[in-house]
Amino acid sequence: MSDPSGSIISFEEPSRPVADQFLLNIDGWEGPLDVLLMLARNQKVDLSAISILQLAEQYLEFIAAARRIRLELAADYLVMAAWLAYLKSRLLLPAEETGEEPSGEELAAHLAFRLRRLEAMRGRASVLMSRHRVGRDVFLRGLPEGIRVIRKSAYVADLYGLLRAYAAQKARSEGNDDYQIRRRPVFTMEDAMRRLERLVGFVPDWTSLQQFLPPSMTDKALSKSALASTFAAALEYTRQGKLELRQTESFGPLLIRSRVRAAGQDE
Amino acid sequence: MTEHLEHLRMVEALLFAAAEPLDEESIVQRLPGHPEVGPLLAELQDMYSRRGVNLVRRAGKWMFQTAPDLAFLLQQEVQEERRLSRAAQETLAIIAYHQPATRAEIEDIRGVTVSKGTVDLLMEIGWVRVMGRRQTPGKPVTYGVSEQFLIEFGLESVKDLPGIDELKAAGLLDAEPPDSYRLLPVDEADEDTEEDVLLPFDDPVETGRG
Amino acid sequence: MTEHLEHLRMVEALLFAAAEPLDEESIVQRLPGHPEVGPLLAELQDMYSRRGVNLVRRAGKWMFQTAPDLAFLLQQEVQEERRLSRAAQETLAIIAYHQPATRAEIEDIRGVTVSKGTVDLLMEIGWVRVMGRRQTPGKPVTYGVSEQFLIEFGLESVKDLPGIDELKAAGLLDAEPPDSYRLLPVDEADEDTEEDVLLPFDDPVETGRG
Repeated sequence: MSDPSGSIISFEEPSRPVADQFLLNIDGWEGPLDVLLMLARNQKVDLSAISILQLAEQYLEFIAAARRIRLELAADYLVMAAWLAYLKSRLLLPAEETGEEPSGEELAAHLAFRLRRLEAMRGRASVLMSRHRVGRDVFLRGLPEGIRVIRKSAYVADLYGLLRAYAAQKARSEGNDDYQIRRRPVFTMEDAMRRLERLVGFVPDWTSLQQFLPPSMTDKALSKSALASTFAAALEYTRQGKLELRQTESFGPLLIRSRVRAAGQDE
Repeated sequence: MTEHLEHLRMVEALLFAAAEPLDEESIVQRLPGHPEVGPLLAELQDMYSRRGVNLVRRAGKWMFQTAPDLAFLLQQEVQEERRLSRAAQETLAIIAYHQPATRAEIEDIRGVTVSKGTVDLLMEIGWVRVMGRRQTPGKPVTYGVSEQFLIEFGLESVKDLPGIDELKAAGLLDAEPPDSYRLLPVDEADEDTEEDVLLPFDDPVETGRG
Repeated sequence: MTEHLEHLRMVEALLFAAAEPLDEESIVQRLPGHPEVGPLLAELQDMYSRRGVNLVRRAGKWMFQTAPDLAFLLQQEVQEERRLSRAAQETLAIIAYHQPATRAEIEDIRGVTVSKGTVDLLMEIGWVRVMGRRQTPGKPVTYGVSEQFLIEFGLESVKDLPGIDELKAAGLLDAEPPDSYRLLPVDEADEDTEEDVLLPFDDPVETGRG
């Protein structure tokens, strides 16, 4: 036990030759499903008649053997081993009446499905690769003359389009004066800083930031602007250590209180 | 009759000259009078079927190519083809049979992470292309095979992939086992354990041992 | 006899796939048993002489070639209808309204540099012609519209072009801002961009019309 460095042969039991013969070539595996497929193939030619329980045992044995000879196994091989151990227990234990989790049979059926699907794809891959392939088995004309397309552009335009273009051009060059940039009512950051500054020292308890908005903001846009700038101002005072700011849940109210008061000390 | 022969000559000339497969519409457009080309193509295909050069339909388009049985004659010119890794071969097959397929779906089937390089390589060869995005969270890119793939692998369309109907019927192109999926065919299971038909350890597999 | 036909097929395939014309010796070398190819080539040449593709001998080498009388098929003229760019349309309109107009005058009206290509294109199409030279320093060329323009646009003369007032009456020149401004009325913008209220400088422009 202390020295497991013995050769692979040391754990090769005549009755279980399956796992070992693959171990020699662990680098050649394309993941745990690949190993399972090979084990299953060894079990039966017809994948629809394999024993998943037996397969699970063989795989666990395979992993155990690999660890015994200290082969580095990628994590997904170990994840599969853990899953198969779980599957094995589900298959051996009487089915529970939980109803929530899939039964052992369902898990086994799903694994069998995946194995068959992988095998099918693998089979198709080799069928595809053995097809007569252009450039390898069949050949296209070596000296195609090519078919030339000579493109000629015919421009289409009509009077309507022309007039529209002229009108659009006119509107652009002469109509500019008609447009003015509207000044939008804004409660500026400076306003908010000033307003909040007067109040920051007098907030002993958590109070909604909403309370500090300037009153009588009937204009929707202006009140949004005020909220934004007041929030920014609150962030600034928080940064300066004059305020504390918190929000207890996403989209919940923003709460502030005076830091000086809360700490009960002054500088 | 003469006109018919002339049309045959013209289709022949166009397909010989073209550097790539032509669809029927392009052929029609080029022929004077725009005759129906379906019968002309069928006739030519038959005429050339026993020649050293065959007329074939690939990806819905028509082209001439050398007869497959003469491969031995022509192969000496071809330089050693780059062999695809098994991973790349499988990925290609999965994309072809399951398209549009996301990387996650490919990985689910192979049971192993698909390295970015594998799909990239297939795209670089020109056999795989991005088809679109799956409308699921994360909007993953979906892959499919290209027209070039169909041409090079001698397929009229993905519907002609070898065995695709059988795979579909067996539910093996689905993401999940079909409802009717049974691990064991009923007749192979023990008859006295109706309840346990699904149980894999009822499998009389041991009897197969020598 | 069968062997003879096989040889014909092979020669056919070789010549079809070859990337360059082949001399008889290279064909012989490639055929199993190295038969005499002269008669084979002569037979093929005869077979193909009435086809859309001919077997021809050039500089002592053999190749397939599209029948010369069908060469016209291999060139196809495609007429593509293209719309004039907005710049070209405007330039054309300005020339029509203000002719004779120099490039500098067009630029002055458009408020943008007029690329030489735009005027050249209009002249190439045949809608714009050089009218003369302005007797000012530099003697710039003046442009006007052609007779072809008048015909194609259904005008007796440029005097028939509607005036500004008529354009307005026709609804073509109204106070609506041009699309390119992408203006939104302020109230609409507020509804669309609830989240953007924080950015006062993102303010849409108001239309100042009465």
